[in-house]
Amino acid sequence: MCLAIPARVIALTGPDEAVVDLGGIRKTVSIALVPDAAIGEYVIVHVGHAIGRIDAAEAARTLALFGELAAQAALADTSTMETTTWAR
Amino acid sequence: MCLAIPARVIALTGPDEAVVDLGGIRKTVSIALVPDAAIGEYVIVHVGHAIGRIDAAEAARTLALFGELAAQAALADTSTMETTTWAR
Amino acid sequence: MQPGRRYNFMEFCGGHTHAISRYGIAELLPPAVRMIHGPGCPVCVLPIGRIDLAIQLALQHGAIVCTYGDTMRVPASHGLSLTKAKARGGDIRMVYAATDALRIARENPDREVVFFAIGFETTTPPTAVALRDAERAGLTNFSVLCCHVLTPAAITHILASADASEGSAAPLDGFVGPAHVSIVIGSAPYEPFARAWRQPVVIAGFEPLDVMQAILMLVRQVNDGRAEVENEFTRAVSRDGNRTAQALVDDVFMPRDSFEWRGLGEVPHSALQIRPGFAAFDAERKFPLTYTPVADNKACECGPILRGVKQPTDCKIFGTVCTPENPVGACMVSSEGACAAHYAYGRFRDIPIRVEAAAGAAA
Amino acid sequence: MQPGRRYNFMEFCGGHTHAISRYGIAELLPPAVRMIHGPGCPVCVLPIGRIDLAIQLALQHGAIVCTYGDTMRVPASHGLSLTKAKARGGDIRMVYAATDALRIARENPDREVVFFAIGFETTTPPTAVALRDAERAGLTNFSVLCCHVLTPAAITHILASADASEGSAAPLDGFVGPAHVSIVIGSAPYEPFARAWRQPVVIAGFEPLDVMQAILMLVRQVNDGRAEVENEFTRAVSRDGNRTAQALVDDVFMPRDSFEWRGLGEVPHSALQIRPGFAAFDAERKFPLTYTPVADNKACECGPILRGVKQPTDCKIFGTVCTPENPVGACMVSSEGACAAHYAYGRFRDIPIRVEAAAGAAA
Amino acid sequence: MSTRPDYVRPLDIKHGRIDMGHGAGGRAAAQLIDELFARAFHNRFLGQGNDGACLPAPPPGHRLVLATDGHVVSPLFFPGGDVGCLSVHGTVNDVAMCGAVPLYLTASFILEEGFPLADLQRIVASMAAAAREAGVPIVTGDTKVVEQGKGDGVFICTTGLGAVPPGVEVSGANARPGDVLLLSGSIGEHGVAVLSQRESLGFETSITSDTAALHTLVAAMLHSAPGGVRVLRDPTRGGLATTLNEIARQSAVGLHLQEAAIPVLPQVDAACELLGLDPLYVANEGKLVAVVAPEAADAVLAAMQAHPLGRQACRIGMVTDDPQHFVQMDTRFGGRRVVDWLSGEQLPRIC
Amino acid sequence: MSTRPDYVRPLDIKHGRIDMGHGAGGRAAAQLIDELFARAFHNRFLGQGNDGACLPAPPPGHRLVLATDGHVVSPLFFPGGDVGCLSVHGTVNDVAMCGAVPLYLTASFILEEGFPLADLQRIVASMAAAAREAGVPIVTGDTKVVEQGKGDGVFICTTGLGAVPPGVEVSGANARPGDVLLLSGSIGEHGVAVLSQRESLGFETSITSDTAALHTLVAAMLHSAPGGVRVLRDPTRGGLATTLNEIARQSAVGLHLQEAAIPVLPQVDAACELLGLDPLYVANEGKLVAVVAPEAADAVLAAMQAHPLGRQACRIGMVTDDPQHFVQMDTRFGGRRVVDWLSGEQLPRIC
Ligand code: SF4
Ligand code: SF4
Ligand SMILES: [Mg+2]
Ligand SMILES: [Mg+2]
Ligand SMILES: [Mg+2]
Ligand SMILES: [Mg+2]
Ligand SMILES: [Mg+2]
Ligand SMILES: [Mg+2]
Ligand SMILES: [Mg+2]
Ligand SMILES: [Mg+2]
Ligand SMILES: [Mg+2]
Ligand SMILES: [Mg+2]
Repeated sequence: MCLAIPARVIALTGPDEAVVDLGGIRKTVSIALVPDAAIGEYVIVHVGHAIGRIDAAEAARTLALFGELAAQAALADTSTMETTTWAR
Repeated sequence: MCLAIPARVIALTGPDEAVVDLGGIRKTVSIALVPDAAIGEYVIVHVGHAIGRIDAAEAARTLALFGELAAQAALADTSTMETTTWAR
Repeated sequence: MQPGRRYNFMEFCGGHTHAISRYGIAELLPPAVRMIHGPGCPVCVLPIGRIDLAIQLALQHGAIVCTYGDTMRVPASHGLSLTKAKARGGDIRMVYAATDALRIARENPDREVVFFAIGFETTTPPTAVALRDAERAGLTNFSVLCCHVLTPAAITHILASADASEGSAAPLDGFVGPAHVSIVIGSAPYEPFARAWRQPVVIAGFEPLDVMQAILMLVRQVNDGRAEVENEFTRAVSRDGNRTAQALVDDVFMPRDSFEWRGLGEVPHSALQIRPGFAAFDAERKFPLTYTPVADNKACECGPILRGVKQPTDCKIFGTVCTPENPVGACMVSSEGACAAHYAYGRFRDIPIRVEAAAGAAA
Repeated sequence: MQPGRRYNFMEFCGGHTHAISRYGIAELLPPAVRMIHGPGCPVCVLPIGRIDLAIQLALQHGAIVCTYGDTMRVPASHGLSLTKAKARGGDIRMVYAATDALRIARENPDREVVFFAIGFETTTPPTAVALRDAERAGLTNFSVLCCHVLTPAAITHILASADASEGSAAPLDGFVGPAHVSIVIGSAPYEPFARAWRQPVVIAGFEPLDVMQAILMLVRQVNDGRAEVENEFTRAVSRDGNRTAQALVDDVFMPRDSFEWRGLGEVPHSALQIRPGFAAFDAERKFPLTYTPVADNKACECGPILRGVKQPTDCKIFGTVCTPENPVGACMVSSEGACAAHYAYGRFRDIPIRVEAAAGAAA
Repeated sequence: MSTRPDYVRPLDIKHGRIDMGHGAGGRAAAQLIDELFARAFHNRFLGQGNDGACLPAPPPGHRLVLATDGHVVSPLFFPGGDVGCLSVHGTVNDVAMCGAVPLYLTASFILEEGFPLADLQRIVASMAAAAREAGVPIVTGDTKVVEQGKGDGVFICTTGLGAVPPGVEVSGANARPGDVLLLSGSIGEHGVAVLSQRESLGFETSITSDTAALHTLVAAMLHSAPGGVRVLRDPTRGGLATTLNEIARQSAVGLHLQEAAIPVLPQVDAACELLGLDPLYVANEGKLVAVVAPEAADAVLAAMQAHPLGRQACRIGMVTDDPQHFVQMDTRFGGRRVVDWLSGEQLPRIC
Repeated sequence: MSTRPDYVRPLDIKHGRIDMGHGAGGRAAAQLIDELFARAFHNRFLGQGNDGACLPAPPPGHRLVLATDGHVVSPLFFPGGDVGCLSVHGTVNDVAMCGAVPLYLTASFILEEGFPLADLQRIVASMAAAAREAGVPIVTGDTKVVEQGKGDGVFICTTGLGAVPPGVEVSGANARPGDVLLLSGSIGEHGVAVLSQRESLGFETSITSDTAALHTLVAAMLHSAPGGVRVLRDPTRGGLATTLNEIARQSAVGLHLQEAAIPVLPQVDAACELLGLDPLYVANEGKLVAVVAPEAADAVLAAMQAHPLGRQACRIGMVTDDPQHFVQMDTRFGGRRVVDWLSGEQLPRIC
């Protein structure tokens, strides 16, 4: 439930409106629910609305934690798989 | 202008309404303009309305006259043409 | 037939034009008899401005415009026609009868439905029936854009202009009178002008033999020096016509002071309008429409052709720029228009049938 | 992990269900950890009667019904669904955002446009924005059929039924808390029931690593005997949530006394309705609709599955009569429904991969 | 065409309707193909289940013919046929008009969301019967679904592949002055049968569409006078008048018709008068016109008259030398006129 | 296709629109065909002007392949292509996926009244360019016009005829356990490019459709390892997932994929996340998947990578023995799951 994705604000285009970038695609979204979102900031987008923001410091912390977890659990032996430059 | 065709009344189906037969096809038409059209009578049909009636005696007279005219004018030497049973 | 004499007859009615072309009757007539195509095709005489009104109703006012198939291809302003306006999103529907337009109005209570009514006295009574029925049913979304025109007024106008200036109208020796119009109005209405302008009139049926017979009767009148109204179509036409139809038309319609005809210009008392009692069903009152007369294409000779002064082949663009596929003038639109009929049926005349010598077999 | 101990965790949220299935996470967990799919797919919990209302609006009231793609295939009464109602002529349009429904209302001023609004606290604020904007714009042809539901009420209900009767609900050892719902409501609302029912809660993001990490954190709480609200998703979730969103929702919506959830039955204070001040935009007031509860298909185990008591494979018709192509119960509709997720992603478990001996090459 | 995946409940043909899922290429689409199309059209080529059908080639010396037509008739069902059999006959005939033996058909369906499965099944059954009767299997196909209001029930595009035996040379360009024009039967029935079902024109008639596959008639004609048949064409849209104008233009000749020789059923004539149409411009779907060498005319005509679909065959005119490529006609009244191309649509007229 | 009758004024491509007359089979239809279609597609077969095209047969020993597809994409123009080139590529590819050399195409157009002639010309030009580039001429065609609201601009049904050289045996039924699965490049671009243009979803992206004719790639593959290519298929509607399920079912095998090996452009991934779609189910129009014998895999892969349309080709999995014919996948997270058929339509989701 509640498909939402982080996207970077790249332009403020009107009252309550911003353009966000998400992996190279751009979409105009409503920022009525995060009115003080700033350019460069990451927001979480759901059904065309930014519903929250991402805390950069916390994100870095989580990333580090994931690194640990991955090491711990040896989740997948990806080294045996063929990958390409754009493998998702 | 004013494409209209003679058709025979074969049923009176409602106030101002009759079914006419025209060379084997049947169509419901308005008889609002010839309210006293009777079954068996020929009417002249235009845009879905009977607009007049055909006088049987006069029609016979015209037919006879056409016979004369055709003979007089030798209009077409149809004897040399191939015809079929349903040539129009 | 009197040797050396020429006979110029006008068939007023497009139906006769069609019969003459379709059955190749012109070919069968003696060379001394020339048939002149009159303005009796209601589509041909409809001025551009009236079609523009119908297109306005569809494109600007969002109305469903119902119309007979004949009017679909008539050229209007801006390169449009009802067919092209339909392709541009206008809700334009071909109907076979005025009552179909009523049905469409009943089926679309939240849309305005306008019946674009054209035609002579034959087609007017069915429109009157539709208006009467719409009033009885209390329909509020149905109206009629009335373009019904009157035959006697047009004939009088043609004779008047022939009288007024030699050469600007054809020297006429007589008229083939309309078949189906006369069923409704009877033969009496032709009597005044037959008398006044000393013109023989023979009302004829639409079968090719009717037309041949009527021409024969006209030749006889001319030879006898008579100018009477004769009736070849006695099987359907009486002196009085259809009184029921006349009464109903009179209930619903009244004459206009004047009406524009393509090719004839403004002709007084030549058309009908909807009576004030039926104003609620009159599209010209119901919608904010303004009629703008539009000049015909300069090259087009429809006017002189409709007045009987010229023939289609006199038009510089006949068959080249103006063709049934791209009609410039109205005479090219309906297959009964003088130009279309000549284009479709008459062009062979310059081309004899040749079969190579080797090919002797039968056909 | 404590030897011999079993850990039963419910992921409330369908997004977590999806992540677990799509990335094959269940396979990677130690056998002692069992994940129970909760009722956190808003499509799955939507009762038939609410979809029937939306279909009524389209087919009986002629409204344009706008809805998120997720609801299109949900089975309704009489073998219908929104997809099938559309095929029967209903004007039903998939939108990506509530604001698209507003645009459609503006573009169709002579049609009624209803937004069929579903979703948890994540999706409610965008609907609130649409209602606020509709009011500001003075739209008179736009309304919302509100089916927004509340997460804490549902979790409380599950815990209450687990408490009330052993066996009728699963013995739970903790919750993976919703990611995006929590962005809006914050982590505080989970605290009361974590305390009251002594249940550990870990709010998790939707990346597979988020889920793994959250499960690890739950295991630690259980092992430590703690029952706290922890937040794995600190990068987006705060204790207070999005105050702006909460305020707007509060302006426009208020709790319902009770709302039917598929599988859970009537749950008190578990959904929102539109406030009287916005009554003009409330489809339930604007149209003469009566809600008729409809019993689920008898064979369907969606209820127990949503309550965490059963698993998809416990349903007799799973994968035979009930498939994603012909969903019987709601859990088979959305790919995040517990049954659909298991059908699409989980069926391989009984089938080991076999490659013929001859074929030794790489893959 | 794809193979059967693991769906369980059969299609509800009686109450079901086409929805967008049937066109999405997944399980619903595969089920529709299997239970409706493949079942009806069943043949070994269709059963291959690949992106196309792999087929044996005709014997050496044959040339190939490809013909394609979209079928968009409204209403879909009309007296004497429906869009299904029409889509088989229309393309089989186009292949045959090239002098070829029709071998295989392909069928591409564009279905409108909401179309009743029961109607689709009727159409598919009619199509299957027509293909079976013609002996030309439907070897591959496609199904697309468009939203309601973006289609009109069913459109069917068929393509036919045929083989021209050595020695056969038939083309619209081959008519020569002196050649004889043959017509296989009365004209206008298809168009009138379809018009009779239109709500706003509606009239009752016993006229049925003449829709039929003409390839066996063509085979008999070609066999009766090797090399004698120069042009074959089926006067469909635009009617006999338009087809003859095409031939005149393509062969750079004139044509000279005898109106009295052209058979028209009285009911067709009556319907045309009622609607202000000319039967010469009304569509046929089971008639052909042939241009034959004068010395072959008798033999070809006899072969036609001996075939059930050519019993009323007749001579209707001849090919002439005419730099303007006019089609002219001696009217049954004895006059002469040009028979022109159809202009625009042929619309019912009031005057 | 017909020859030029005596109309005079050229089509007004700039301002004109399709009206019902363009489909009536008369002079307007002939003009549209001549000035728009025939002019763009020009080739000697089309120029024959008959009911079908008469074509030379392939050399003895070849089998024939027929494939057909209707093209109904909305919007008609999308980044990287339009319905015109798509209708060429789609059918050329289906012919190629049967192991055949595509030789000829037919095209059947269903036009909606009111469609701008300028747009039609753009589409036809794109189609002509695609056919020319592929070296596969459009040899015959058809045009129908439907009333406004009964079509959707332009539908194009194309049929392709090809020839399978002796020795080539390619079919969806030929996969065997142990065979290797190859994919010619990244997936999902076509579907995402089309979706990006839909009003209600609209997003900006530099993704363009991958639409392309794959027959030269196929030729290179077949040449690289005679007999080694067992199955070829283009993962169009329903995406890679559906295509693989078709192969599994048809060959009665299982398939085992490595998710990490399947190339997806980051933008495609992002768009799919935004819309709640799975790239495995998104349509492609210029990609193919091949099942090859294990001993041929290296050679075929090398041949693909040497071709411009296969530079990113890779192994994505293998064929297994599975009585349930499941497609399974090792996820990039290390788990395992079933990759099922597409159910219904793939609709954008919010949750
Ligand atoms: S040919 Fe055309 S332009 Fe000339 S008079 Fe006739 S209708 Fe008018
Ligand atoms: S398989 Fe279907 S019927 Fe059974 S519980 Fe799941 S959704 Fe309900
Ligand atoms: Mg054809
Ligand atoms: Mg055909
Ligand atoms: Mg043909
Ligand atoms: Mg296909
Ligand atoms: Mg429709
Ligand atoms: Mg295909
Ligand atoms: Mg294809
Ligand atoms: Mg394919
Ligand atoms: Mg065709
Ligand atoms: Mg449309």
